[in-house]
Amino acid sequence: MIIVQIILVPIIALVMGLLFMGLFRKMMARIQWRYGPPITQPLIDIIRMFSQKTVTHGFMFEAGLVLSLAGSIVVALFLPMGNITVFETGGLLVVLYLMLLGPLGIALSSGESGNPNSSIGISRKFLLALGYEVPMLLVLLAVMTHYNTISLAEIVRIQAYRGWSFGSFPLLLSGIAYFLILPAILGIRPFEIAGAAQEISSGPKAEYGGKFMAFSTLQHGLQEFIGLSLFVNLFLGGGDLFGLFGMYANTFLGNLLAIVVLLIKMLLVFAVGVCINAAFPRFRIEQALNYLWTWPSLFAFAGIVVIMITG
Amino acid sequence: MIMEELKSKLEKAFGSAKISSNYSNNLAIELDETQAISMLSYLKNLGYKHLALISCVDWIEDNQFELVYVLSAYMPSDDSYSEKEKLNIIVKTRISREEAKYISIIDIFENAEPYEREIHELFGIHFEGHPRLTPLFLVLKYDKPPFRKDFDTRQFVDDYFGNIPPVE
Amino acid sequence: MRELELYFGPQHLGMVGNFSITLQVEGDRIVKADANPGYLHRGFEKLMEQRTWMQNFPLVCRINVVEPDHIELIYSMGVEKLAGIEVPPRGKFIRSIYCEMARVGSHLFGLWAYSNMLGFDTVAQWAMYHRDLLLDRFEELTGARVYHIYLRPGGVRRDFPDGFEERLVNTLHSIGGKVPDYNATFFENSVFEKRAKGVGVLTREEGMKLGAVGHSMRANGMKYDIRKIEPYAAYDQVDWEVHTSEGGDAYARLFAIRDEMIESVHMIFKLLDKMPAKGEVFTKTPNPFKWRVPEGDAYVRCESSRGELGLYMVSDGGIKPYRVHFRTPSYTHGLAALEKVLVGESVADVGNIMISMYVVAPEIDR
Amino acid sequence: MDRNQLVKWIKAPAKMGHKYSLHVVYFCTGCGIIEIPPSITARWDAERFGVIPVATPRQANLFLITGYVSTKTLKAIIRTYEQMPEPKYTVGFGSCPINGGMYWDSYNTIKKLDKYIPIDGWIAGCMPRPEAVFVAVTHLWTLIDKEMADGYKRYREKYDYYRANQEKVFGEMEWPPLYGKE
Repeated sequence: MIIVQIILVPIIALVMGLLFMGLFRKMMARIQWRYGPPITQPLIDIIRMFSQKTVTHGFMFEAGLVLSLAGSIVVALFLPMGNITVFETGGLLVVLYLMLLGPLGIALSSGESGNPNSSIGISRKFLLALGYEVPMLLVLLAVMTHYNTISLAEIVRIQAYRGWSFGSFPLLLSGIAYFLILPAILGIRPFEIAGAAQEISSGPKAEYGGKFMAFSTLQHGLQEFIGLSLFVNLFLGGGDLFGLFGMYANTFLGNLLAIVVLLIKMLLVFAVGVCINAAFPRFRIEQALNYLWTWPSLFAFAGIVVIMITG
Repeated sequence: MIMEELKSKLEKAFGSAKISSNYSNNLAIELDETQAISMLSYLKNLGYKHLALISCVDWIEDNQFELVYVLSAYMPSDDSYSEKEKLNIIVKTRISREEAKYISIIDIFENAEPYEREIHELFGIHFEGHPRLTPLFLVLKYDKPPFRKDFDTRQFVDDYFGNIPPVE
Repeated sequence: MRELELYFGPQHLGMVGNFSITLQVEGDRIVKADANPGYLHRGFEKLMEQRTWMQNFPLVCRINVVEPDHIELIYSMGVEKLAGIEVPPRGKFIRSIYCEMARVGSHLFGLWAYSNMLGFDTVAQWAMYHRDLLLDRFEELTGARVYHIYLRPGGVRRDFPDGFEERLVNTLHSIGGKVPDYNATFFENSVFEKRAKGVGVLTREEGMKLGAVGHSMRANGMKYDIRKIEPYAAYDQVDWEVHTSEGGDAYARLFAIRDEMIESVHMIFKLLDKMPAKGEVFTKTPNPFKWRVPEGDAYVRCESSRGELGLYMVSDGGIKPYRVHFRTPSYTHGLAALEKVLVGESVADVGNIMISMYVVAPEIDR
Repeated sequence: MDRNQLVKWIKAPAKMGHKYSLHVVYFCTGCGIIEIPPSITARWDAERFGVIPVATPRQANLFLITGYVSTKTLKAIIRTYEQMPEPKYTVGFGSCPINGGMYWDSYNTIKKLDKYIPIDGWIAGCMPRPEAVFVAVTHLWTLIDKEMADGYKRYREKYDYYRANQEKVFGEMEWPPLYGKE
């Protein structure tokens, strides 16, 4: 059974990642008074990229990308998918550490290419990560303290009978903090800084062509999946819909429904993200850090103080 | 009005200058090459601080290059317009075509830099005191600077890029 | 920290037009900027010496792609000045209306480029859409979307078609009706303010030293506008204002552009009201193949959407110009001022500054 | 348009991918670029057909050469073209790359672009309207379908010819030949 899960969960994650990207382009087009590409356009692009001949810049150029993609897939395995969590051990702490593998692999890979745009893009990426990691750690700490567990699956289960943490008082502040840094985690505007096409020729992706570009696109999709999934699981109750499907618990149908509910929630959150993306230009990196270290950090800090007091 | 004043003032200061105003708002001053620089700084002190253009004309029949400096004035205050800004002063001086060199006016007008660089490239005039007379526009090597009148573009195109259709 | 050499352009999403800047970068700061033009050099002024006065019209408009109309205007004005031709009153009004339409279109293009540079696709798409509506009117009037070749020495090529005024007013209303939307999404956007404020400052003193014109000066509070200083066409016959802003940075320049655009639309309405209903639109000129323009040399200038546009023209009394030299606003902005302003700024703001100063590459190279 | 025909996708995924994912190098080579923003934005919206501009040549597979090519630009064009991964397509946009157009006697623009890099199709006119870009894209689809868009193959096979022409203009070139002598 676990083998089926290990195969299925990454596939769902990848498909969702592509769907997010397709949806992103379609929604942006509609906001901009356009018809927009078909929702399958990212898949078409990836098919095209895989069939192109490419130039490699050395061993690390390839290995870094593989590391990044593999790292992201492993993270997806640690995240609860409805009622299923492939690897429950470790929980949030492991997720937190593995999430670094994605950017690290990209950095190693595009650093090898020697393109100055890439190196500027990477430095921006890490600075941005530095920016959102502070409030994110505080938020996770608050959640872990409140629920007295580090297991994500456990947190989702508790939310199913205690109510979503985004709606409950002590975690509300942390939830807001996480929501404020979500665009930075997803890398959408106003935080589309690392891959800013008009400034540094799409940054780390500048030297990727053909299959490398395809890998990095897939990795980007996974990154979005992970960011959204973490948010939904931590604050919006994961695959739970007010206990509506409680009677199907632990059946195949119940698991399926939970997954569907989770994905729909993610799509809704993502739609809000797209609207934010459409309404803002991008920050400069120091402005982004400035922003991330003020309001979200304040909310996160207040959140953890409240948790400490109320217990 | 202001043109007449300026004319008499300039005639007093520079006796040899030929000053004419054949067209409305244009004041053309012809000088010999030794005096043109001092004329430009004199005009700048009078308030004509905006160097609009440096141009060059190749008078091949006279065997001379003519350097043309066009000056005008910025407004003295923010929102009043006077006759002074209306005036375009064209300072012209001729230099020899064989030994084409002149003095750079970057010290007087900072934005002369790209203009002089361009003229150096397209006409082959050397400007003394210019910090970088590197190529600006062209990558090909031309046997003659291409804006000189004796540079035949059609012949060049024929040689370099293949045939061109017959014309005229 | 290690110094990097960064090529900004010519193949770069942040580069509008074929232009290149070589940047010396230390971390995210620019320590040296080296403008590298010439990718669009066609030697116009040389080519024009080999064509007759009228044959040059298709050439001159191609000097600036974004706004060919003012280049046509300046060339016509130059020929008129040398040959002593007067433009009939209705022709003058049509010229003014045509140039203001061009200014609005050009500024909308600039808004596209600028918001695109900040990664603000949404406003970029809107601006481009509205520019297209205006191009439809141009197409109706002149028969072409981009290169109109509508002006000629002595006036304009033909009169307005039937009902054109009404359709023009409708188009302008539909664009002007969206100004509140632009304000809400773009000009009052806090992120835009953060990105543009204090970036690319060109102070008044520095601007005067570097020969800055147009909205770069108007962003410093100086009402420097050739349309007021040396009125041409019909600009002295209607009431209008020069709008300025303070600060001299990209933010101020963008606001100067916006206000100028709105003023242009109002000016078109006023011009349409005051325009003589009937009359000639051009003065007859001699046979273009035999036309000899009298000997002389003159400098003419007009206010294009980017600033003072000048033309120095020499005629030796022949059927072809002896020498023409365009003084384009992008030339000093792009080569002299940009190199100074960019130093000390962040890499992220290169496109931001360049577009806010409105550097159009083909104008530099000619 | 056969983008929605699943059978074709299963039969020849690579070909269909190339057809419906044309990523354009964003390179404003000439004045033709003025009609590219309208065709990628709200009014015409080229993204409907999968045509979008991308930042670097590595990610692209279509090169729109928009307008006249001066010698300095030609150098950049060759470099950009050689960086693109195969298969790649080039379309000359406007009259000027075809035969020099109105710059036929200019000393700094090259006249016949297909002497220096292979071109798969031309769009005539000055300016071609945005609709012409779409016509060109649909023609390119047909060419890709029939495997006639083989510019990159020609470049590989007749590299000596192209390189000789390039060297005739520039003299010595700073970079080594892309394809070695076989």
